[in-house]
Amino acid sequence: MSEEIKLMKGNEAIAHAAIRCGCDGYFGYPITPQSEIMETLMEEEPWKTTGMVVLQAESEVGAINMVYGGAGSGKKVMTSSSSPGISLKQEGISYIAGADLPCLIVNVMRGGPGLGTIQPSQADYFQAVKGGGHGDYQQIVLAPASVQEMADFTVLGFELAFKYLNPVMILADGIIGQMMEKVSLPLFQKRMTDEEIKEKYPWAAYGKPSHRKPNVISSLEIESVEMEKRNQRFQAKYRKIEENEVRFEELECQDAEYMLVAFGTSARVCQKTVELAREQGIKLGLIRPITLWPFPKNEIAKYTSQVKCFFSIEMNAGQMVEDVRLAVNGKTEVAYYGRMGGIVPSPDEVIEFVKTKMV
Amino acid sequence: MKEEIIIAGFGGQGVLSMGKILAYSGLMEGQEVSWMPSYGPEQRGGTANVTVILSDKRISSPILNTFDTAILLNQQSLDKFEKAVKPGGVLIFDGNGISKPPTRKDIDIYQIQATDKSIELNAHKSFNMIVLGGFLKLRPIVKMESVILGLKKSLPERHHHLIPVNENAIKAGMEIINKI
Amino acid sequence: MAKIKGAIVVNTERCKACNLCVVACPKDVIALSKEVNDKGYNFAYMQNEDACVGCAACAYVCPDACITVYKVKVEE
Amino acid sequence: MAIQNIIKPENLVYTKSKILTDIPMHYCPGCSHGVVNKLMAEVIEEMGIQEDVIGVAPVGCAVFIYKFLDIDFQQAAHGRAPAVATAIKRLMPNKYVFTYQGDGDLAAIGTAETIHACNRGENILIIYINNGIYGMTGGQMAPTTIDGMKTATCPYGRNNEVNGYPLNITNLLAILEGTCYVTRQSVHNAGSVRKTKQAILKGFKNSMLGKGTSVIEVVSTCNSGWKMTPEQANNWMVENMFPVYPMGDLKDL
Repeated sequence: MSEEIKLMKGNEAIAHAAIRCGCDGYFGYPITPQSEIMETLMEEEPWKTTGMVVLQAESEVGAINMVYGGAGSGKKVMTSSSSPGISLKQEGISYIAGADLPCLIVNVMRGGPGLGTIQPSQADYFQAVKGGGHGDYQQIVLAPASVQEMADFTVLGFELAFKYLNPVMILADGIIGQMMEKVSLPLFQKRMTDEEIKEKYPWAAYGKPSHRKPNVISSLEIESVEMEKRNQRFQAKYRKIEENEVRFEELECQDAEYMLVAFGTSARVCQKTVELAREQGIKLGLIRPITLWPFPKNEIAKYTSQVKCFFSIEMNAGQMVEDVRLAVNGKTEVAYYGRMGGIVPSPDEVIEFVKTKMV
Repeated sequence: MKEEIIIAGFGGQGVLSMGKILAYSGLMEGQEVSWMPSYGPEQRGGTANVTVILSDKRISSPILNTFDTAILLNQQSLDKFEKAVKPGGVLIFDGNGISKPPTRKDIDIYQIQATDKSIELNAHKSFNMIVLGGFLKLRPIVKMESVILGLKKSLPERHHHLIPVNENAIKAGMEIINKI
Repeated sequence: MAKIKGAIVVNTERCKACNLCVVACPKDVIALSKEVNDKGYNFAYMQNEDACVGCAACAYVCPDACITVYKVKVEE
Repeated sequence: MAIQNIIKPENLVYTKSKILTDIPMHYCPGCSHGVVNKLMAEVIEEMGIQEDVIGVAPVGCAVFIYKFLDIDFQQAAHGRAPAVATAIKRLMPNKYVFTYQGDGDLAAIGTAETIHACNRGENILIIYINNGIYGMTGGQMAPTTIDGMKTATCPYGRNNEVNGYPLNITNLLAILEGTCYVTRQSVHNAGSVRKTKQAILKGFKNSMLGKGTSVIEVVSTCNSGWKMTPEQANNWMVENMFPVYPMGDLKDL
């Protein structure tokens, strides 16, 4: 499925993967630490090869609404930003969710709140998995922990977005975006033609032939009774996603007495922590949620009788720990350790914290 | 084999690209590699550093607090990272502009007069390759052929004519590194 | 001599009795009726049929596209 | 001549466009929106472009325009229509794409999207209804509310010191490199309605010529918000709005 192995930044991997997987349009606005995504696209000039549109918008607000417009046309469209810019996009994301549209949104997180720091953080977990915008909606959230996953999840993100007609977010951080690792890029996939889109996505607003009713892309439904029905439909869709799309990775879990739960960069730190712990004879394991929504709650719950304490290791003030606690449901102890404001916890810190909970 | 390296200096010394060439060289040998720069305003004239890991196993954390080798190219970096070298590890520094040389006894400390050498060779831009040569002399974790391939991969085509200059710089570096 | 005769048909259920057609008519053909439609509006009608010349000014200004206009040339 | 003899298909002069649906428009009696919606339908029908046109609906009184025109639509967030239209047109360059926006949508919350879409010269048509008031939310001050005009949020009349000045955004748009056709029209009498229709026709045609953005401001009434009869509102508009927002083409390349 793949070609030559390359060395590139996570941000660059996203750009190359987007071009290769037949993305029709990228709309963005520069912000550190993810600007290489648009820079790479502009350098590659895919409009000359695949016909992909790349546009620097006037703002994040403009960009996400371009994504909304493109998605409503049945096109494969995406945007990317970092925390403060993602806040600005929330209005549009809510509209996209409310109109059953597919799209890919990349958030390469930095430390907040406010303008904060450009250093890596995971403080947008709540925003990504529990809303962000207004209304009862969910977006699928993929948390890459490597450059390879930045490329892979670009492809997967679009697949899931179109499978469920729902926004998908890649929730990465400055480290995953900025670091270089080996990556094998996906094979080239052709962009869909307008005719193929008409056939495959009959809901798209591409111009009304005389034989059908107008396609109206809208999240507006003024009648409460109808709006509730629409919400029930959304909820049914979300339950289906929860049933089918949970993704996670386990490391040294089989005999683990203590279990780390971490995603993205902090999961990489925790891999190292597990290595160190095992060297010291501590039976430590790691569950890495790959989908943050839907959250692998059953997969964590499975270990409640085996594990003496779960540790949610995060680059924030303790956000995912709430979901871990919900999954564990009081059956065993759940502790949180994290750093904030752009500081990444070190494996040594984590192992020292684990030891404080060991009996 | 696993080598965890920090390269630190000031913007313009070619710290990031040295790391990149090293990472590419590892890639050419089929190793697992990661290259994690300090990013942001630091790149624009201030201090810059990059963590490079080469390993024959999957790399866990791409950012580290301790290193097998620290290549420190100004006083600020020396102050910051001397203590981050693992006991028994290697510290390489360029003596140019260093007022407080490293003092640790539990590590191997090497000096490389790369600034002077680059002036002597009239090749300012090869400074970082001289340092790389010094490092590779001590820790031959990648073959010279792989470095040349790595250079080809990491340099844009229009700069490929500079590869022999870089190769010479690497060889020069190998000759001038001295244990303190 | 030829004379232009016109007529309008008002979609009385669409009409909202805004009166703009009454104002627009150069021949004072249209008025609002005493009767009301289902929504309760006193819809427009041709009060003075003979005067209509089918100029369609009423139809142009009608915000609800309620008015259909016909016109015929008649020899006297 | 008996009226039945005049009302015959062969004598038809004017009737509701087929592109206009049978759903009664929700606008207040006498509202200018109705006229402009109707003209959009007529132009789309006459150009035969139903299959190739995508409209972008705003937030405001025209939020439901997609119920009235029998064409594909996307409903945009408040002010964002030009961004939405930008992507649609860029991704489907052979389609006619228009936005339909009020003064709050286009000249307040969506100022950035409007100016930048125009400045990029997106090949879209922007229909801009300027009635100097927020109709949908109950008659609050708009960016285009003229000096002294009373609204729910400037109940003693717009005062420059408190509220700033009326924003003549169309003049601004006309000086941008990206616009090719910028005009200000109205629909208060038969003649002005005909002119506005011609402007819409030109705007649609422009969008296939790669010349840039076409902007048609329609200076309009909101008799409910202005608390007048439709007739009074038309007269008030001519007397008070036209001096601030004068009729005619500002740019036609």
